[in-house]
Amino acid sequence: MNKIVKNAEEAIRGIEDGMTLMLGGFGLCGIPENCINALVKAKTKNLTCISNNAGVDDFGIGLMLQQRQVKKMIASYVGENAEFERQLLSGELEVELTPQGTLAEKCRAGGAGIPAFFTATGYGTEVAEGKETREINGRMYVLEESLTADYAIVKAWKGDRFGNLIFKGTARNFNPMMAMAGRITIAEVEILVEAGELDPNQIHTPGIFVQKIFQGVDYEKRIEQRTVSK
Amino acid sequence: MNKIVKNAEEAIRGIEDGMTLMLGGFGLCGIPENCINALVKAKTKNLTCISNNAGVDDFGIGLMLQQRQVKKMIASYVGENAEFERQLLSGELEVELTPQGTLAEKCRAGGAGIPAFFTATGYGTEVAEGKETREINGRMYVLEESLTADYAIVKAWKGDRFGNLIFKGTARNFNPMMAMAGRITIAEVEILVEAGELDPNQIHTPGIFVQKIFQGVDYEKRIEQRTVSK
Amino acid sequence: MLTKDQIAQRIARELQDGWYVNLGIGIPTLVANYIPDGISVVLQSENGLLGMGPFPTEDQVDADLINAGKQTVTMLPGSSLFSSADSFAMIRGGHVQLTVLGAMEVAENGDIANWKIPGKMVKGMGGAMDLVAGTDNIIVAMMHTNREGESKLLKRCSLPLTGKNCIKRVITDLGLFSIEENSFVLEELAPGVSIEEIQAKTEGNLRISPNVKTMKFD
Amino acid sequence: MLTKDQIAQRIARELQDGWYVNLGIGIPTLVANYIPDGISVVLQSENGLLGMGPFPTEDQVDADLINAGKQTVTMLPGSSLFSSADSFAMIRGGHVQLTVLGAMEVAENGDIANWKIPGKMVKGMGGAMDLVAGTDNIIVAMMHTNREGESKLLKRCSLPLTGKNCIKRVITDLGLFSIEENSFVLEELAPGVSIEEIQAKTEGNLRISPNVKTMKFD
Repeated sequence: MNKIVKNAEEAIRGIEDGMTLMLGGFGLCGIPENCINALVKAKTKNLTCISNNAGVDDFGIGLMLQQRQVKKMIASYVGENAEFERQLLSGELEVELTPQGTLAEKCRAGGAGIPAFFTATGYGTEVAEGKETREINGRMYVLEESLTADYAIVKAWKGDRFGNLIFKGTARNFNPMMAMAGRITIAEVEILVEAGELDPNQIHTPGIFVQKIFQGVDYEKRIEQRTVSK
Repeated sequence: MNKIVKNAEEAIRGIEDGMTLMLGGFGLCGIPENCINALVKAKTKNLTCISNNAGVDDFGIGLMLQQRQVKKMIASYVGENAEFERQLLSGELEVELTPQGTLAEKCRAGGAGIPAFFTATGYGTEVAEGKETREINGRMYVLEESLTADYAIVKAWKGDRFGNLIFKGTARNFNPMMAMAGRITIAEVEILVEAGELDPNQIHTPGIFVQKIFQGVDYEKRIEQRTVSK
Repeated sequence: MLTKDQIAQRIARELQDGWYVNLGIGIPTLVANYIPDGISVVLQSENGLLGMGPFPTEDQVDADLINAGKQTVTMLPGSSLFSSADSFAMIRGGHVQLTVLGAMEVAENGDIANWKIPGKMVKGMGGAMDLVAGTDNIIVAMMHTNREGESKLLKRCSLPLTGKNCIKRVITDLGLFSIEENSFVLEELAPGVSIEEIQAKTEGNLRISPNVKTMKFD
Repeated sequence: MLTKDQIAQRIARELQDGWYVNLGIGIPTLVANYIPDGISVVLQSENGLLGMGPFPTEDQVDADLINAGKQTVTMLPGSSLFSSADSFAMIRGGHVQLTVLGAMEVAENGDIANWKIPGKMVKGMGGAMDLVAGTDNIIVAMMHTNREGESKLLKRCSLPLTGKNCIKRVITDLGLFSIEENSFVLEELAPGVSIEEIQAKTEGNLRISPNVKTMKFD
């Protein structure tokens, strides 16, 4: 068993126009920089992207938006991106806003074989419009359906050739659930190690959820709000 | 903030007759030995116990069954226990058998504020009797409700005074989800360390789910099927 | 009238030892600066961190460690890191004892609107809908009126809702209010603010608590 | 007639490199002994382990490392440990490529019964219902007849079901069968077994594959 591919270009082979992708990350933290750059080069079009955010104008998913590769975004927060705003207001881009916790749970559910679940989040708001609601134990809930994707693309700190992953800091965020929900999951890692080097007890994403893995290069890891105390 | 209590006796103070308890463990692996022994001493009665298994005649939950402290068991597998069988056949004990994956998910859902979810598990079997079923994307599913407990009692390898927990090997099993689902969660650990000694990136159960913690004593860790190769 | 820091200071007095607290962006973030002596709380950042510490020094900055406002942060001893699914399991499951967040409008029935202005660019609700649905104890911190001087404490929210019937307490630059039986109940006045001013600036049904008092600050 | 080891050996030939496999208790466990050269599979133990290795030596025994049959086991390089919820997320989510398990009865429509005999002490279904509902590719390994000599390949299961319409392949001591269009289709015969014997011992609808052949073992 060897899931290692050479680089991002090889990893994204198979991603076609019109597919649905999940992309890990929160803001610019923990995003799969190498694969995004490869998708930008590949010019794959009409993509539906599921990601908590949509990057900024010149980094992350923003780079794909600049090239109009994205037909639809499913996200919880899409500020900080002027080109995104332009495409949305002009009708070139479709957006489905989903509460952050519901989005995370929809991905986990998709990976875990749970087609739908009830949550109180969004009850009585426009998020619940057109969805089944139900009273359970005296409280109102909304039925939310799970999400899966043709490809999930995640970024981890360390990984091995079995696809086992360890994330770092808050760069974990949506990556583990999206890894579960991809029909094919690509993991790019900062450090690729031999099988057996990662402590089995410390693995965040077991390799069963990952089909392709490679060590990325030249991580920029841009910081959106560099805030320091004296 | 200090969640440390002295011992199991102090930890279980507050558990009253008729309460619902979750107890971590798979077979005899990863069970909260100290708290079970304290409950046996306290002779708390009419308990509903949610646990994947029911122990063996002279260890684990089996010790509580010997004293007829358990009114009802919610479990996935209850073999290897003669006294259990006797009480069940005589009608002294009520049992609700739940598929193992559904049981795990019902606990997680209870802790995660999800009152109900759909699963294909058990569709067309007696497990689905009396439950709502529904076709979603061409497949039939059963609606399962979540579980919570008055007290969840879990066993971890290491913990700190904030209640952060790290499990070891397959002793993790049901412990993390049950920790989430207890209105009050008690954790007994083999090694209690200072806050800051556990790597934040390696914590399996964040302390927010744990209300009381103590370092257990005299762990027997009995093995049910000691199987060796030459 | 309270300054933003005084609003944060007043909210901080509500904190109890051992609480897990989620502080929203803006005024709520300032609450962390006023945690009373002897009270230890754990700050939750919904992108996956419990035990958030102060902003880092230049040499501590780590791109892999940010808060929900995308600011670089640090971790305190006893911290833990987790996924977004686990983070919102905590929030949705009611394990966070207090959420403090801002709002554009709050209604006398406890409705809150804070994520969308029709006709303007929509940025998204982020985690706000989960936080207001998941936490029992929510304090809304906001200015009493908007830039046009119109009340933000309303009979009914005019903007799209973030959550229904979920807010029980509001603190503004003018005072502290509980929400009970379709009314804002004035519990505490800001120094120098009169009941008449609050009556004039509150559109929603207003009741004055029989025990109303004026806040004190050192 | 196949021995239990030959049943396991035949199943092992179905394994493909890179598969994640869950092996039930009994005959299925033996499959691990016959994994072909050049094929690398990862064994899943539903109590929370991927990469299960052989039984430990005396000095390797660890009470905190058991399989779903509660036997002490070891871990291979590249293993991972996880909770029961994560384990069944893998199973329910269809991430396990093959499940091999035993059964009391299988029906021509793919129903399986393997957890309960009314009137007898019930031990529980454990993870079996999740495994048959979650895995596309399931092989049932069992004796063709019960102790009374009655067929276990039936028109309809008489015992309470574990899963409906989920079994597509059965291997017994007499042969290998696929389940298609409400029939058991005999694909391979055990050495020394005649089609007539299988016809006599199969209660469910039986078809003989036009390509039926006899299994070979070294």
